[in-house]
Amino acid sequence: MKPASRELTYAAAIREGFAVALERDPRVLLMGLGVPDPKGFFGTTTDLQKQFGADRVMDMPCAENGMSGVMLGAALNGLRPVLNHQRLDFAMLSMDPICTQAAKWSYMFGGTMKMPVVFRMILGRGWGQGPQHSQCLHSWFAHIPGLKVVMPTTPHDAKGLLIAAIEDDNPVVFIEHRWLHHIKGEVPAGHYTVPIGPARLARAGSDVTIVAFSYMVLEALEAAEKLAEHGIDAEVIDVRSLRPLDQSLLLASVAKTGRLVVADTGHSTAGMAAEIIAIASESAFGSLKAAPRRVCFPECPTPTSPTLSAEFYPRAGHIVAAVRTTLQRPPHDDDLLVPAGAELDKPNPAFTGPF
Amino acid sequence: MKPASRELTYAAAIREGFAVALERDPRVLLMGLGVPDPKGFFGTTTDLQKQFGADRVMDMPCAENGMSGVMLGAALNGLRPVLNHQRLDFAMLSMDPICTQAAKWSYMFGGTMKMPVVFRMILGRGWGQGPQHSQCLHSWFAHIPGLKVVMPTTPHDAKGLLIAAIEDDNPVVFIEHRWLHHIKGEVPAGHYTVPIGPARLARAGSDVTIVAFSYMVLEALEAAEKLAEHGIDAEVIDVRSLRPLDQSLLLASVAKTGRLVVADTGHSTAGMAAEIIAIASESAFGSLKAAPRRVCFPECPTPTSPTLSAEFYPRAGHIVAAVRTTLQRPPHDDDLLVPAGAELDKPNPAFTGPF
Amino acid sequence: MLATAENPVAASAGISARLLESMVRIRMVEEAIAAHYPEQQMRCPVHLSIGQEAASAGVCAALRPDDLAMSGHRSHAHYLGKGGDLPAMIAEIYGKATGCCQGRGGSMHLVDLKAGFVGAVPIVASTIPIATGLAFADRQLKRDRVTVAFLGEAATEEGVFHESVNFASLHQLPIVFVCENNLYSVYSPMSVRQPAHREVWQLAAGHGVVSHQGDGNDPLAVYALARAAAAHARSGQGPVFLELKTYRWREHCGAGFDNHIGYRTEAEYLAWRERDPIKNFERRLKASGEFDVLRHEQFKARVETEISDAFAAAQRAPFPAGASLMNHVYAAS
Amino acid sequence: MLATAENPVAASAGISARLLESMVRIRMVEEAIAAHYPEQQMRCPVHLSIGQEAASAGVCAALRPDDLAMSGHRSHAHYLGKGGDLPAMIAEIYGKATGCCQGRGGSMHLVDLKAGFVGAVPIVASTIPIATGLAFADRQLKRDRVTVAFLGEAATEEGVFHESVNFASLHQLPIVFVCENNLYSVYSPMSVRQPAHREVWQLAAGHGVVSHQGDGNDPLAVYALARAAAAHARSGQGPVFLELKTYRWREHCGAGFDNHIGYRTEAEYLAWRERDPIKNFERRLKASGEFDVLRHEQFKARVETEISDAFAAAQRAPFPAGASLMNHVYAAS
Ligand SMILES: Cc1ncc(C[n+]2csc(CCOP(=O)(O)OP(=O)(O)O)c2C)c(N)n1
Ligand SMILES: Cc1ncc(C[n+]2csc(CCOP(=O)(O)OP(=O)(O)O)c2C)c(N)n1
Ligand SMILES: [Mg+2]
Ligand SMILES: [Mg+2]
Repeated sequence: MKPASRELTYAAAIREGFAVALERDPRVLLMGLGVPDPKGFFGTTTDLQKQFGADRVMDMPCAENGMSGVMLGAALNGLRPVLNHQRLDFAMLSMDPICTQAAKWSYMFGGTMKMPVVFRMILGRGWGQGPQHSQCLHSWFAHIPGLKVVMPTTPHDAKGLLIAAIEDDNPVVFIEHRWLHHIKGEVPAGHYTVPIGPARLARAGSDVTIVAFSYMVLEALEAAEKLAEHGIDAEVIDVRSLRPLDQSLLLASVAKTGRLVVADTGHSTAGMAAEIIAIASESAFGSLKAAPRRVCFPECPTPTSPTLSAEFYPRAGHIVAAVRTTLQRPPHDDDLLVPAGAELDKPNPAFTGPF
Repeated sequence: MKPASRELTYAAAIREGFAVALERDPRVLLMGLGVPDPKGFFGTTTDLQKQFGADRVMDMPCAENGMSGVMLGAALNGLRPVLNHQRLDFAMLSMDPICTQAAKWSYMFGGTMKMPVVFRMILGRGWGQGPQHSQCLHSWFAHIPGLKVVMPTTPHDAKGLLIAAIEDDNPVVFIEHRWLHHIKGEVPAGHYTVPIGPARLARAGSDVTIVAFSYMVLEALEAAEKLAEHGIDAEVIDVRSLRPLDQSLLLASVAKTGRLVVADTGHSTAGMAAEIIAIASESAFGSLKAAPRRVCFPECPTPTSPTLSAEFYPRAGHIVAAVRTTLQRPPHDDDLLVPAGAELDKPNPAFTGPF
Repeated sequence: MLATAENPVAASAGISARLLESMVRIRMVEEAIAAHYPEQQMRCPVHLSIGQEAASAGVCAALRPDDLAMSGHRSHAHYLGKGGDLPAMIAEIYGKATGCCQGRGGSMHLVDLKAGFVGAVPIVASTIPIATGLAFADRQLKRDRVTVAFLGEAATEEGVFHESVNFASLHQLPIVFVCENNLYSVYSPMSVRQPAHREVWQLAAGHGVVSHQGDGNDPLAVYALARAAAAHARSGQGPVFLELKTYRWREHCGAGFDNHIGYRTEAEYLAWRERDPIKNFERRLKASGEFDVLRHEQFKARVETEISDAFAAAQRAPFPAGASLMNHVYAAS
Repeated sequence: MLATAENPVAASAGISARLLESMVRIRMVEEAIAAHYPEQQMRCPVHLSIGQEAASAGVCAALRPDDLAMSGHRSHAHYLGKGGDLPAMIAEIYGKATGCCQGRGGSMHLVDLKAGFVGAVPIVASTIPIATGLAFADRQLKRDRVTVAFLGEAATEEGVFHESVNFASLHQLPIVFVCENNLYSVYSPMSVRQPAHREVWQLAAGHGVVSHQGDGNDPLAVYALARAAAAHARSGQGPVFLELKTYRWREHCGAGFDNHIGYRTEAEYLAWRERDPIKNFERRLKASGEFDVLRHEQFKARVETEISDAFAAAQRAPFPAGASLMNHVYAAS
């Protein structure tokens, strides 16, 4: 029997995923700066401490490296901890525990130990988050064998992948884009998981394959709508899991369309978009009819000023333009037009600052 | 007038590069665990402290993160420091100062400040360096705008790029492979630089382009020799600089050969090899005659046991096999044969342990 | 307004008035930011120092203009106290091309090298080792400057704080670590972050560093501690750590008040408002007859104008051109 | 050999003999590794604990078998002291499939969960927070175990040490930090790494943690400190830090002696050899009549056999199959 579904925001779906996991398994523990605070971590942890107690939903010292190590020890010794970072940038202080330790313990100790830990990170964007609160380094984690890396796009997948991550016996890096938190979608009640690995066909199409993940799936779907107006039928694949990566859906799509555009919410050089293009080039070379294209951040840090950040972030229009190129169609001047009054630096329409 | 040339080992070339830089510019400072010690950092810093004084060639506390930050402050305030890490793995404790700070200061402070700092890292391999002393994360650094990343292969380039890195007003990540230190080559005496950026044509050829960097260039050249025996004429490009990356040499070569194999001394997923394939696919699509191929680490941590590490590290034979595939030639069983008595876990033939 | 190298603040004549004026100016700037913030034209996070002005005023008054300072996310007060350019700061918060970072940084990335304010970044504790490096370079290059690292008490929880203090202690560097302990890290009280049975200053003392705790709302007390600390550091006797007890009045980030959301009590807040560093100091100066009403009113009027000019200029100023996006990724060598 | 939970070592009868035997066994294993190392069959770095045996023997004798321990690059002694499986360790150093990590780890990655030795890694200080996490989980799950984090004095320079100690102090976790201060980090003396004017134990004291310094070459002194520390931690009174002064005899990494290369003096080395923890303890036991020659000789003979059996088995054992390369990258859920 399929569990009942309701519309929930992505943030509420995350919160519900936590509640389900905390309810089902007394070993689950939530840790992180501000996890129990009144703002509820963008609404993703609201009241969980009240519900499950201060022993299971905890704040911590501002010490990302040490606390990551503490989580590993806790995971080895009977808990299933989730360490929450309000920004991925803060987790960069803990690359040793995440990548040198957690990712390697199962392997290097010959399978004697399991490391059921989740590192949850939020990608910042907009309202002057600037160079140090909006780094998108999912590709770093995807580079490391021993980690699993997921970046859900929909509320449904957010909850299901979060529960799957918590139930996984391996370290999982769970990455959310700040601009997804207010997005609404169908979410089954109760317990369910979305398996870590398989990609999702977000839109079927026949002319071009657009591969994206996380927030960029929304831009890709918007691009597909615009392209449809021009008679171009785009397929959109939501990767969901960067490691392990579902090559089969991707390759099948490229085999069908022969054209590939990859939209990444991060830098291009040695990033996931390069990986997806490399996979297609290696394994679907014969199907490719034209050069594939990447839509990524420009190769500079994120600027703070709204005019510069508007210039910095790729949008649906950039994807449309890339699709035109790969279809060898002429460029359209208005692809990159910003509608008058659009506020490109707000996470959601209701946002008024400050964070 | 070209300066006189002699044969030097790579380690001696590095040492000479340091000596030249220290001699010419009183602001240059060398810092690092063991930099002044009797073993001389694999012979790359031997006696430099004696020659230039304990104020300029210094040991430090075991505190990579803090000391990286200290180097940034020193660079902002009149010095030109080089922070030396015996293993890249140790530098992973300092991703914040390197990638969130150093890489972004010029940009985010609107060009008011320069950050002339070099982070030197050695890639470990062999003799049980194992999962935590042999991580090759050059692709992480290459992913970050604001950094420059070089990986010289020859003694000539090691010295010339080291001096260029020290003289650069930007943060440069200088990565050496432990297995290059004993390699000999022509090295001009005195001061010279190799510009950061241009790649090097290591071997001209017409049938296939092999792109490699650092130690893998040696394996690529060996592969080219073997391929020549089979009538296959391989071109070998030594990338030297991962960021900025010289696309023109690469694309010109692919335009000529139509076939591409990339040999990386690191993991494949979202790594430099993927980047190079993506560039070729995007910008030389019409020239490519067959699917390009990657020769990278298998997707597991580095194992310690000699039998497993022999299985782990790709060699010339793997490149040969990849070339055969891209040329649609049948595989040869003996490509991957290891000659009897070969010791695949030694940095150099004279090595007897322990480190 | 700040002392020059030729006329060091060591001469304490007029110091009280200067401390008061420095605090008042910071307060007025921060209040102006708070007032304008809801207009949604400063489109970046802002962390105000209202209630904590004595730390910046007292410490910076004890420094020479060529001394250096760095800070973190909550840096407006330190930038201004050190003599940073006000219009460049306001323009930066507005994201304008005339900002001190040409709009690339925003409120959390201030810089004014002419004033010796070397920079601020929002990654907690990340400027602490960088400031230590500034002091290290000054020592290596035999300059007699002092560097101040401003930090919040949460920054002492980051390992890099300890790595920096160890290195400063090892090499006896000319640095003063100034920790404003305002009891909170965002909404997290000390009780969930640090053991109740030790004080923050003891951490630095454990590294063999001269450490003091002081009333961070008393500008004269701060000034006295900072003067002694700067002299100590400048004379080659090594680093000093100062823990200054204080309190932030408004929300962690943004312009409003947020006691109602429940992470701290209204009573606690009101008790600290009683300890307003400016009002109390004014009262003290009045009592001792050191308060010159006229001069003070004139000062405030001047600052009022200075501030409204800065805001007007910032609002008028152009945004950075989109085409400049890729400028300054690398410095030309 | 180690006490069982039913028969805790708290009963001090026989403790001296046990301490001596534990030290002697560690020394004999390490000497055997040193003797075989030049054969080039142990193809990984090894960091020997010869000269430092008292720390492991004294601390581990104060623990229950179900207590936990972690270590770093120099972990043989801790693994053996905690009751780790000798043949599995030797096989691991030989890179064999029968090793405790199936050859994937080598000397720097030992594990024996049955013995409560949870793991060792060569990144300096990286197991300190992990050990703190073990203690945290035990506290959360209301188990009365104690965890010991073995570390060198250089590990106290890493920020993560402080982050761990702060957390342990905050939550009063059942953990004992055991720091073997052997004066060197590879070839670097204390003088280039830590300020001369403070002791290592003071760092932990700064965090409000009960801290002691002791003679790391006196197994009974270590045992007494460790017993008190374990009792303190187990009873919920919080963490304890022990600084044990000691000295490594051989080179940092490898089997040889290296005083001649110049980073330390022969005189210093000889002075510390005089303080041989084993010889001195034997002498003391002889003087007090507690030394049972026969028993000791029999013990050594048994260990001799145990060791040569372990080496023979390791040498005989198969290498892991190349085809197993990709096993265990992920645990099956
Ligand atoms: C490394 C890191 N972790 C977490 C954060 C999120 N954060 C921003 S400000 C802040 C509070 C810092 O508190 P404190 O140092 O006491 O300064 P205060 O805000 O009280 O002035 C935190 C945790 C951050 N910016 N950087
Ligand atoms: C993070 C890190 N930095 C540097 C090293 C290199 N290294 C290996 S062992 C060692 C010495 C550590 O000294 P100490 O902690 O005192 O232990 P000891 O070797 O004296 O037992 C160092 C610096 C490392 N392994 N990890
Ligand atoms: Mg605070
Ligand atoms: Mg030591």
